[in-house]
Amino acid sequence: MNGWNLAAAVLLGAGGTAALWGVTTGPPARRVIAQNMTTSAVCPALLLLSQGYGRPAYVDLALLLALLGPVGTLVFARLLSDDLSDGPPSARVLTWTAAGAGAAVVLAVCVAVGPGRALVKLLVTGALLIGGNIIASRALADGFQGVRGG
Amino acid sequence: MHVLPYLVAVHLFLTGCYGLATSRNLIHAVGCLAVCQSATYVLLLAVGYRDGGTAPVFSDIRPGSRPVVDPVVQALTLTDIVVGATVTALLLALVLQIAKRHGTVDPDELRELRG
Amino acid sequence: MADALIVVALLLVAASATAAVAQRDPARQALVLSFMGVLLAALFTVLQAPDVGLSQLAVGSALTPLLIMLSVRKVRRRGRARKEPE
Amino acid sequence: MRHLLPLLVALPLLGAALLVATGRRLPRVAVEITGFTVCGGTAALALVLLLNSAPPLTEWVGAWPPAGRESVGILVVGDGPALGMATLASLLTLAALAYSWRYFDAPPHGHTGAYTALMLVFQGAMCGFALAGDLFNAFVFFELMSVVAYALTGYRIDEAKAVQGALTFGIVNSLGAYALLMGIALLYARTGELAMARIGHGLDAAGPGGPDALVLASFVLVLTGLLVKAAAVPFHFWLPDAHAVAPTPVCMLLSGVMVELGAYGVWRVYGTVFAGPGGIPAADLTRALVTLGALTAVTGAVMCWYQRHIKRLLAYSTVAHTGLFLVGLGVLTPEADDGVALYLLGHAGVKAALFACAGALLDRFGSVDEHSLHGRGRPLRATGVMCAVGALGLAGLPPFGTALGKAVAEEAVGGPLTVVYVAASAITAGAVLRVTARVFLGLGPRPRDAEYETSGSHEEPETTGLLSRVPDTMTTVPAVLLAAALAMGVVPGFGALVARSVGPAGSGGAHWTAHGVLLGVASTALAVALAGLAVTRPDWTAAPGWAAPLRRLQSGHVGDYVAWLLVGTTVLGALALPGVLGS
Amino acid sequence: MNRLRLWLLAVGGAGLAALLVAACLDLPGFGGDRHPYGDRAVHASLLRHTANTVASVNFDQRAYDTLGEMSILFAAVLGCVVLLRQARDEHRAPPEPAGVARPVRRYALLVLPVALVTGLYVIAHGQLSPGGGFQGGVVAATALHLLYLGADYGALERVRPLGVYETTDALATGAYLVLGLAPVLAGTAFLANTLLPYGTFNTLSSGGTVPLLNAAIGMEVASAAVVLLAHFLDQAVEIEEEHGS
Repeated sequence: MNGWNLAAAVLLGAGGTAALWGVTTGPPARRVIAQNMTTSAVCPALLLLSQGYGRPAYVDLALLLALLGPVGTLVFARLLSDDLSDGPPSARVLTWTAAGAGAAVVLAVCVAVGPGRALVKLLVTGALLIGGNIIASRALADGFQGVRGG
Repeated sequence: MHVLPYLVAVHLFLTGCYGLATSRNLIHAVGCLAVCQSATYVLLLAVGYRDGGTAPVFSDIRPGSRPVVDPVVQALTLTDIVVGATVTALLLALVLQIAKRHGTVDPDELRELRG
Repeated sequence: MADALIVVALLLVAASATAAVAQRDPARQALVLSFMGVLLAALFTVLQAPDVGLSQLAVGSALTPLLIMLSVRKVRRRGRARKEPE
Repeated sequence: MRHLLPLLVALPLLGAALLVATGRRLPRVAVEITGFTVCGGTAALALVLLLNSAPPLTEWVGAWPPAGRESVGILVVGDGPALGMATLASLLTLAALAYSWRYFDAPPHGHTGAYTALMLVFQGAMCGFALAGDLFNAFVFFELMSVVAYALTGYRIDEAKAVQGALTFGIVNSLGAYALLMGIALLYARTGELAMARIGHGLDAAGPGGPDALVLASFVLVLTGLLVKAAAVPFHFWLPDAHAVAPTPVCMLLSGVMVELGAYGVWRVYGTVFAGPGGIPAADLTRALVTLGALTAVTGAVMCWYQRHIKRLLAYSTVAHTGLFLVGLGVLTPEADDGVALYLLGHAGVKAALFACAGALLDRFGSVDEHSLHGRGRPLRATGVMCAVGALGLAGLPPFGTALGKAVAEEAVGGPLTVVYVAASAITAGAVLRVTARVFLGLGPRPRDAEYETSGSHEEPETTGLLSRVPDTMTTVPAVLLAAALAMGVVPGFGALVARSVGPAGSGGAHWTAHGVLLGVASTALAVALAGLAVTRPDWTAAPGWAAPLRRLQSGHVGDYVAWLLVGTTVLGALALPGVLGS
Repeated sequence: MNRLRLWLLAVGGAGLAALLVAACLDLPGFGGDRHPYGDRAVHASLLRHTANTVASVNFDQRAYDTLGEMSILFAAVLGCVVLLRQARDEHRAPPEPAGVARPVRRYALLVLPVALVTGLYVIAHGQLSPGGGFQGGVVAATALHLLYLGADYGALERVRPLGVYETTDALATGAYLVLGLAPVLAGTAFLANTLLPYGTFNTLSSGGTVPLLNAAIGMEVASAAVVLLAHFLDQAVEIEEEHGS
């Protein structure tokens, strides 16, 4: 077990447990935020795992999750807009914490990888992860007020 | 640790079955069926795992340099996931039609086919 | 020690499956199922099956929730349309 | 020749792809001719391969011949039973397509080819399942067969019963399929192989001391999947709900061959995987299959008798007959296998013909309800005659193919099980005769309605509006099917041919015996007597109190069916347990 | 809740649980070293110059299974087309345009091309790195639906000629079958990977017919997923029942 895997285990365990708790309890708005946080916890964990196993090929998983995770959250934001409109959730602190943690992980992995094609993929992943996370929170807060027809 | 993954698979299957049998909403029942199916993924991959192994993909490692896990179960699981997604879609389509024709998605209120 | 990762992922998957069955409302269940899909992908990664993890991500994180939520919306919309004329 | 085996799957699929790709532009006639040609071509290929199947053809798809004894490819087996089932499936699909010629309601807008394409995929899936020599490959085609069947069952989306039956069908069968896959995973863990024969070797090598809990669990799980398909009690609840509501041509396929493929799967998997010393001992399999089979036959027959929805009645008769097939397969003698093979072929023809007649009623009167149709079928003389003839075939009147198969199987199972055979076939045939007498002859008083039942009135016809006369295709097809069932018993040497195909070891062929003819005549007489009694004295044969709980079990609730499925696996495990404990 | 069902569930569940747990205890320990089929598959994959062994199993050694899997998807899409068709008593109502916050709209339009490229990348590298036709196809199809999430249904419908996707779905299925049938015409087995050169290990053109089959699957899955989602979207957004009927 190296440090990378240990960090991944901690991130997965703590983030996963917290997200599971959030996703199963409380009002709908909080659940959707927790669903969004799943991406923020698991995606960095996948990056750490790829480094820990010494397999650059595993980065594809993190890339795909960074891409599709926010899309999944947007689905809920769009189709649950009726339930969410009661209390627009605001999770600014949580969002920025998650974004910061994601950035830190991406940075650490980038430093370990060094310049090259793999670095580009990592940076794209990081940008998608952080951007998607913030946009998804934004969409939950005020993205789909009063969507009825489409 | 020797049997934990297998026991988790059993747990998933039985939990899904319990949900299916007691469900009050057909969309929920289809979700429970997906839980049942995830048992097969976990079982298959657990069967193919090898201690200290890595993925049998040789784009970034030299063949033979590290032990690899069983690729066959991974191919089987891939097929299984596709099957699961399509079956879910098809069953949801049927649920939509039930909602239209019966006006409910509660299996307790479907009283057309009896005896 | 690589086992610790597997144990964590397995336990989370088992817990989320239980939660998914226990959530009786389909929209809430869809949220848990999407969480479970991502966790399953993580489990497949630690079981050294990135190919399977990728397809689980592709299906579980966006496609299946979209299908379920669209069905929920259709059923609810019907319910509303029924009540309004009364 | 062996390279052509996978074409039985590939050709129908290619035809389906072609139909979907061009379906929007083609007129309906062109679509139906294409479907007919592809289906017929595949059937002809299956027949040619069947005639060349001694010695059995085997093919490693992907040209991976085994190096030493092991291969990484997929094995496809073309022996007599496999190609026989493939041929049966293909010919029956051909009959169903002929029956639905110009028959359906206008196809979905812009998807003229959809129905025909689905039927072709169904044909390919059934052929693929029959030919599979690899356990996972069998699962894949099992699932393909199920998926197409769900879609076809729910085809009439305007019909409330149809979509409900299709969903029940879908959930229960998918759960069975996942159980099957869990079983495959357990077998792979033990042996590290997927080809059925190699798994069998692996089990024998791993467990010289006999089976353990792992073998038992994999056996139970695999059999659960297959028996759900074969609709054995207590896995049978989905069948009446689905078969009663599917479009008639689809019913012909579901009842005629898909359910029987489940029984075939049990035979194939036990014979190649579990029959060795490391597998499940023969006594345990016999105990499990004969118990469940006899229960299935009795339950199916009783429930069949109390139906008024004609298609549902026929569906229960399929349940009863599958039970008889399972009993025959369970005794594990070559003679019984020959008998079941013949019985199955004859049953497919007769049952498909009966469904075709019920479909004619549905489209002519918009009802398949025995009570509301009372006497209204008089003008449909041809259909009525065919119904009666079909009922006699179901009872096993010599010289129908069913009678020959039933006689051979009865002789092989022997003893009290013969009673089950006679009773189940007589009761189901009696029910069909009763319907014929009431609907087509208007005999007897109109029966009273019961409380807990599914009525068949007010059904949507499957054609555009009600038909004023039954078209020729809808009378020709059942006539041809009945003639085929008759020919199986009459053509000299057919029984011997089937016996040779089933196993080279063989029983020396299936022949008529005085004993068999006598039993066949007896069950026919019993059927006629029952029908006569029911028509003249409806109160004597109305549902008694003890049958009510049995009928209540068929609640139409998918949760109940899932619970029963779990109970079924437990029962199956308990029935096969002694062999594991004893070793 | 029905009492009988709970009893049945308890009995059946307990029995099955006991059986399965007993079986688990007899299974070879987790992480064992005996995988005969797996080892042979790795060997065979390297012989045919396919770097991703899973792709080799899927598209070469057990390509016949993938044919079945593809047919399941094909049949399910066809089934959904049939089941979710517009019934006689329904009509279409064009949905009102939805209001979406500007950042979300910008994000969707920005990510859409990225997702499409990622999907194509995952498909193209299928025989080398993790991924393949199925994974990439789903990603590409999901990408298109960002238009629905980021804008509205009308925008999606404008870039989605459904007939084209349905035809592509069928043609890709046909292409897979034709690729399988070609070796039969050449006198060898169905789906044999013996006609094309195996190429250089770990390059895009390695593996004989593997990249071609992979591409066919990618096309099939992408168009199938689009068609599937289209019918669900139609139901959820456009199709309405006639009131008072």
